[in-house]
Amino acid sequence: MIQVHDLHRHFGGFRAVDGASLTIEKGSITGLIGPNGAGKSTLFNVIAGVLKPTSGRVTMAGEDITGLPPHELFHKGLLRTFQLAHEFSSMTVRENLMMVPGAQTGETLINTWLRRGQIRNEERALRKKADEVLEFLTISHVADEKAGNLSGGQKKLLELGRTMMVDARIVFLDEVGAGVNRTLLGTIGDAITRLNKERGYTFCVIEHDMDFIGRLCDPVIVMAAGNVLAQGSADSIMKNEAVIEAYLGTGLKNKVAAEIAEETEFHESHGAQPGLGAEAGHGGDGKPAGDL
Amino acid sequence: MDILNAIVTLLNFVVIPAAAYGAQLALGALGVTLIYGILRFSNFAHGDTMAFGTALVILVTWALQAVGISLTPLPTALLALPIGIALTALFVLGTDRVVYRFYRKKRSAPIILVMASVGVMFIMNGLTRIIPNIGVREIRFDDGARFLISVQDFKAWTGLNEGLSLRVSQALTLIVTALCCWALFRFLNRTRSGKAMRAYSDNEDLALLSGINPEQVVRLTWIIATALAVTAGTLYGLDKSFKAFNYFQILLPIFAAAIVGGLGNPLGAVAGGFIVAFSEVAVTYPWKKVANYLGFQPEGLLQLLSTEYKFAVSFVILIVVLLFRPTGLFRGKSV
Amino acid sequence: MAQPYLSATDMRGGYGKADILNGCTLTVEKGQIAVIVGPNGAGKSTAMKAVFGMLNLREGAVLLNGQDITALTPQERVHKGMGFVPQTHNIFPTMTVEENLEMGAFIRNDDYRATMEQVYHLFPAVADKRRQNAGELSGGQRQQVAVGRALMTQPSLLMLDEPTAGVSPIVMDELFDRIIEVARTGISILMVEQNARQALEIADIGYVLVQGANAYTDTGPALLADPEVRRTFLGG
Amino acid sequence: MSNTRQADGTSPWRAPILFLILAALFFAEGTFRNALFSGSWNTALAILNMGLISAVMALGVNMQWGYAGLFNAGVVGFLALGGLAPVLVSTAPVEGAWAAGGLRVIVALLVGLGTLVLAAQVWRRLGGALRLPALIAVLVAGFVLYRYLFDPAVIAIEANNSAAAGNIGGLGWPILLSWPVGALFAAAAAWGVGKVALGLRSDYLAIATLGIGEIIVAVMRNEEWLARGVKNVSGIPRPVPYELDLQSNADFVARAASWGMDPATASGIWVKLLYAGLFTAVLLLLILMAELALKSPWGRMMRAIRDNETAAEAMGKNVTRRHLQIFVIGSAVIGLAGAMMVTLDGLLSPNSFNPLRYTFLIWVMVIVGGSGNNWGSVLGAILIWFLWIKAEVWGPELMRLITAPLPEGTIRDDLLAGAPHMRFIALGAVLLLVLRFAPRGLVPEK
Amino acid sequence: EEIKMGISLGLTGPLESIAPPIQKGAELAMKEVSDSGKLLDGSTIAPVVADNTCVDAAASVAAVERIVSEGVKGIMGGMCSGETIASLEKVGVPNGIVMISPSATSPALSTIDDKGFFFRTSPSDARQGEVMADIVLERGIKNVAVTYTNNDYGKGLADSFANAFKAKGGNVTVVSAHDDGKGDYSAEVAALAAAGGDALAVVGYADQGGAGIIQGALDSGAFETFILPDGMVNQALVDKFGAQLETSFGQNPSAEGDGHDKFAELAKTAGFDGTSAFSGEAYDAAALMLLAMQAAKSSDPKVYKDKVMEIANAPGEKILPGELAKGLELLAAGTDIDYVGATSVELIEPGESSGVYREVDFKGGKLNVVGFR
Ligand SMILES: Nc1ncnc2c1ncn2[C@@H]1O[C@H](COP(=O)(O)OP(=O)(O)OP(=O)(O)O)[C@@H](O)[C@H]1O
Ligand SMILES: Nc1ncnc2c1ncn2[C@@H]1O[C@H](COP(=O)(O)OP(=O)(O)OP(=O)(O)O)[C@@H](O)[C@H]1O
Ligand SMILES: [Mg+2]
Ligand SMILES: [Mg+2]
Repeated sequence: MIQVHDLHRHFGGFRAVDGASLTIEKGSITGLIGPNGAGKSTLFNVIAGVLKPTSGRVTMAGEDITGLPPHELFHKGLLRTFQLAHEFSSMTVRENLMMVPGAQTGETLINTWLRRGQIRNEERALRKKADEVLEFLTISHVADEKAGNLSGGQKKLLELGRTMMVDARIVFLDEVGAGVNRTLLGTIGDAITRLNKERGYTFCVIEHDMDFIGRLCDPVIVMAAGNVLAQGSADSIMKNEAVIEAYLGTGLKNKVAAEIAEETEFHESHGAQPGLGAEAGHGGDGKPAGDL
Repeated sequence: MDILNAIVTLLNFVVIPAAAYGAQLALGALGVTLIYGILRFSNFAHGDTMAFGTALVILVTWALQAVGISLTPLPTALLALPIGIALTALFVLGTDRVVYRFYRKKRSAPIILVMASVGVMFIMNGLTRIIPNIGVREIRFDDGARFLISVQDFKAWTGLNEGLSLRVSQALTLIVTALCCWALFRFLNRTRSGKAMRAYSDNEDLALLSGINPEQVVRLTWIIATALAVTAGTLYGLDKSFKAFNYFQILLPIFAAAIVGGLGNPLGAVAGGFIVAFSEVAVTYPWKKVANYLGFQPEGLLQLLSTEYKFAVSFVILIVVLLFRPTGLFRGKSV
Repeated sequence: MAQPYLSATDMRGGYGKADILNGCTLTVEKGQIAVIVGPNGAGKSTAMKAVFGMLNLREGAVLLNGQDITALTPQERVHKGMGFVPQTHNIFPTMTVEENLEMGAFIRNDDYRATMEQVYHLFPAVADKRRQNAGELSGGQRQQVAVGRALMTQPSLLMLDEPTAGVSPIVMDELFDRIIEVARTGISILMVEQNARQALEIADIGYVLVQGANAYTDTGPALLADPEVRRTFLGG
Repeated sequence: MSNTRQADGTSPWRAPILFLILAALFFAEGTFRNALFSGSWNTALAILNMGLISAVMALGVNMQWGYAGLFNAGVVGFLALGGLAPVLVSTAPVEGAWAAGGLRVIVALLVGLGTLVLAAQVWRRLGGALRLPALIAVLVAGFVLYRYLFDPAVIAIEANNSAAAGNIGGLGWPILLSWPVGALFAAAAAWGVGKVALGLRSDYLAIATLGIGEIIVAVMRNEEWLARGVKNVSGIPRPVPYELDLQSNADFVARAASWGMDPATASGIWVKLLYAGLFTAVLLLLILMAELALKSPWGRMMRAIRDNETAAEAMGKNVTRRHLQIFVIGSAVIGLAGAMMVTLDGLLSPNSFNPLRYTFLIWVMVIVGGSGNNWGSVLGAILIWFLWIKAEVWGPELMRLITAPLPEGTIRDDLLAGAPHMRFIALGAVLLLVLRFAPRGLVPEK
Repeated sequence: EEIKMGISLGLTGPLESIAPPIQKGAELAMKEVSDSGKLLDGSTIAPVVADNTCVDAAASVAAVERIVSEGVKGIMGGMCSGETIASLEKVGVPNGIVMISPSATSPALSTIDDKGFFFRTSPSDARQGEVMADIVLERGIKNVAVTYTNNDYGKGLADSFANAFKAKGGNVTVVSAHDDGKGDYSAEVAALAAAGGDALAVVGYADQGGAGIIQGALDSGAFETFILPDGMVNQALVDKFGAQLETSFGQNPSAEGDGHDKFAELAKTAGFDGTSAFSGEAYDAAALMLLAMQAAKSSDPKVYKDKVMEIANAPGEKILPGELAKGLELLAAGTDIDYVGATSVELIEPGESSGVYREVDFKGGKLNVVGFR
């Protein structure tokens, strides 16, 4: 789906991304991990058109998309979330979602004067969809709150919610999990899996939570110092010496990591809270992900 | 010899006047930039602070002269300056207490503070003009020597065709500006209070959590900015003459200077001041005379643009600079 | 038993009309680590702010070392020995990393260089960037600077709002190790965590906050062992 | 702890009540004669008319700032451009001007424009070492050709009856036609400016537009061939009858008498009412369109862009295009107001276009009214304009009040001599008071 | 009866510093008439002041509208041409109020359709340009640089001077504008110096940009001789530059005889500078309206407007400043007068000063009158 060829992005003399080459397969949920400052977010930003690469190329389904502005990428089906939440702070949470879909009739100035009826219908549909997403993310009670007043985690959820408002081909998630309650994160993971399986979205996920990565992602790409350090299945990565050295560490972590292995099973067998989107297996009835 | 004449002409008509004017703008821009950097709004009352402060300095100067104190050959106003600064600072702190603090506490958008400063500007504008004996008049208060080098003397010494003049006020301006910049830099980058000010400007809440007293930072900012403003105003008044209206007019180039250098960046303010001044003078300068000395006999004046457009020229340069460096030469902030 | 070092009892209050905190109580003994967990929007950060005096309480009192500090400003609380790392906006972006740390030591009059070295030792990635503006750091690096800044204060009560959000596992381990170490020196720690299982491992006391009120309170391991808590709040 | 901007609920009655108060102020100005009010409907309506035009200006600024967060500090420039339209469209043609070089000037301007377009193309298309030399060559050649065509034509036009004319004159078309043309002028300039400068952020955009505004005004002042420069154009046609014609119209005089008014007063009021009607119609139409747009997905998108450009861009909104769109539209509205103002004044006087009056005062209007809210801008505009004018009387009155307890003597005389400047103090004080009690504007954005 | 008389000036704004002496000049005449008790059987005059800001047409209209609604019988003003045109067209003419401007010199005002309500005591720029060119040439100066204040007065006078000067065989090296109230004039001075010339004609205001230009030129040694027209010739300039103006000269409209001096004296007693720009014109403007009322035996502007030209011009007894009481008496007795006033008023159609100029120089650091033309 996405291919990155020998990508460089330098800040002054500092090489944040230093010749990275990688491939995100169509239909995969690719994990991207690496120490702080490895260049993951920078890589995202270059792919998503926020930063211009110093050199190198990015292609999407064979088409060169290097340096295209974000809004064009959006219309090609490339969506992303921000590591530091970028909500529209003085708009309500619902409006934050409703503004996402492109090609709304009411976004053309002339139409706002001449085609009121059509706009009203579209708005009704949009509103319904937004409410469903909010429901799914467990934040419907703040639907009419200004987004700037949300808690840190709620903002993260909103960030994710925006990608659920439209049909995307590929979604880049930059640490959606940081600051999100782990139970909810489990549900989000389920949603990602479903979107991937049922709608064919491709995902690329940056996370530091190895539980999440391990449960969701295949393959996992490890970055360090602006370059790809390792690549493979989650299991193989967690055993990789270099990765443990640079990223996972051996301290307290090991204990927890061991635990995680167990937990994963535990979680999958128990499922999430009722009403919060059933697990992948259930085939869900009319609730969130399927509808989004 | 002709080369020398050409150089002297340039010095006399372009370099020295532009440098002095640039230094005046720079001093003003420093104050604007400081307020912007730390209190995060564009202070429109700055020009009128300059005028108000200078008016007070003049009153004090007269009082000093009346009791027979003077500072010849330097202007007496220099003696009066600290008193003027202190009085103006008191007034400005008063405006902060009555006006700005409220919005700060409410965390209003910067534009609200800008508008409040417009209100303060109107008030100071009026106050300056109703000060008895100052008002709308044009006042000269530059006692002491006027010239370091005068045209006649220079011609006599050197035997050149062209003269060169350097006024005391020009020299003073340049020296004082350099001193102020140096001091401000050291202060901001080396001292605890300076760093506290920068911290406050970066993240007010976190500054609070670090034990910085925000009100103290704000006070200090106002005092320094006022000192810069009154100094700038006094030097400007010494060099030209005092007229309240002109101080309002000079606000525009001051803002231009602060912004082209990068708002909130002191180094930028200084650079900006000189860029604006030099572009105004140099781009509209007719090179005919210089060319004559260099052996060319052009028909026209060799003027790129007529002086009517001098202000426009400096803005064009400014826009071009901004297009290539969108936050100013020295990377300023933007709200 | 002597009264706890920090005791914030029955706090009620919020931002606008509706209360966010509905009778939340938090106490920390000297040298203890207290961890708050709970769903997003439960009011954890709000509770932290309330303890630090950045939110007007309608009801409830905050006692530090037996002294009532409910009426003090945040700044005065800093001088009383409280340090705080907020969840967001927790660095000075246009100051260098080093200056950020210096600002942490703003109220200290002694020589803080040793502490700074310790911080750099703890976060080597940040040490490499000490002359760089903190705003240019990656998300995880910022978080490290933020925690480092609070450590510089050498507070007697350290409050951390999600210190490990976005930091890599290896740094997280280091951080938790360091927090244990800090607590051993007699400093009380109050932190909010979403990496709840790791945090509760080391917690002397854990609070589960739901809708601004205490839902469960117990020792960390005990909470970890409670299946209900695990399922609904700790992600299984 | 982020921005604790609290939604202080504003009563839905707030706007209507404030408009009522404003109406009461005008009513008082029209009827009561005392130290504060003039008691003349002529005065009240004169203030109202300019207030309505200011409201149009404020709407334009509000579109740019309130909807999209674009800080346009060059209001005066776009206003001046709009003001050019009545002169070029509606004044009588100047005899001999076109023959002297009208066509040549137009060709020269086209050559100038063509040069710029060509230069841009060269810059975009060519690469490598050839790029810069080619660009310079194009620019220099274009400039020389431009000056070759332009200068003699201008000299000829300006020499043509220089005391009374000296410009190319107008087309003699109806004055109302010049209003949309004024909007077009401003829009065209805004398009060019926007293409170049809209990449800049907040205050930097402000200074760029401030500069452009100054440049436009400088051009209008110094290009005499265009509209007589500083020599002013007066006697611009009106869309309403002249008072003197009314006064000599027997019907009108009779009607005035039946109303118990003398013809002079009645004719003044009638003419002003006609103006007021025209301006109100324009204003209401603009508000209607603006409100419809603002209360639809378009408005939502604009607010999103204002809030967070990066995120809006990532959500597929073409921020640059939208900024350009709203910048052009807002400037067009400002230009329209400029044309309306020159029509009302009957005079184009480029020296009067100073940024304090036509940029910052308009900004004050928008902010005091409540940025982002169309009705707020209108309210702010009319109110601030009213105060701006009344401060002329209230300021000195205030001074008289302050100095009353002082003994007769020089200090008191000195202070009274400065009384006209109390205008600014009074205005500043009112501005601060309004901002204090309504920090987000009188009618804040919801 | 108390007669209200309007005074409309830019008390705030770019020309605020020259407005007060103008206001005082007008008020002096009104007070003189009032105190004499001879106008229309003992009527008194109450001045009503309006601040027209000089640059803002709308504000000016509103201000003048206000004083008209207060019932003024005539207006001394406006001050700047643009604003004067606006208030005249929109208020003065429709309401039938006489306006006499002391300082608006735009040629547009000569051709404006004023229905006979507008006069000005300042002469047309065109005439002064001729006079000025003659003076310069007679002094043997052939090369001059010209700078003018960038408004209709400056532009108009500079153009007419430059044209006349060239037509008479002189050479103009450059004509460039300067703006009033700007921070710095280095660029302008540099440009003028580069263009060169034996003298610099400064068409501006003595306490505005004009002085800035002279200061800059003197300091940098660019020019020593300045040619100074009416806006520049006054005591303030002499006070400021003194002996530095040794070789400079100029002209301003003034009566042969003691009108000017007498006014200056009166002003001094009243505590203001009567030589300040347009102060005398303002006195004359106010006096003309009041005398015309007396001649018409009515304070109704629609009536007395027809008398203004009559009393301003010969034949008749000459009336100087301070002699308004005498003028009123004569008029009451039906005797014709020829008002001379502070600026030797001589109105030509369509109601503006014909302009008698006195030539001055500044030898010995004083303002010396060297002749009239
Ligand atoms: N604007 C900038 N100027 C200078 N250096 C920068 C800038 N932005 C990022 N960097 C540097 O580039 C490196 C990579 O940053 P990036 O944000 O991509 O890291 P990351 O892998 O996302 O880390 P994290 O997991 O902490 O989010 C960091 O060392 C950072 O300091
Ligand atoms: N400034 C504010 N103004 C109004 N409401 C706010 C504000 N900040 C937070 N809230 C609301 O208060 C509630 C609690 O927020 P808080 O930040 O305390 O949650 P939290 O428990 O820290 O969540 P998280 O784990 O997501 O950080 C949320 O519903 C939020 O919408
Ligand atoms: Mg990152
Ligand atoms: Mg939180």
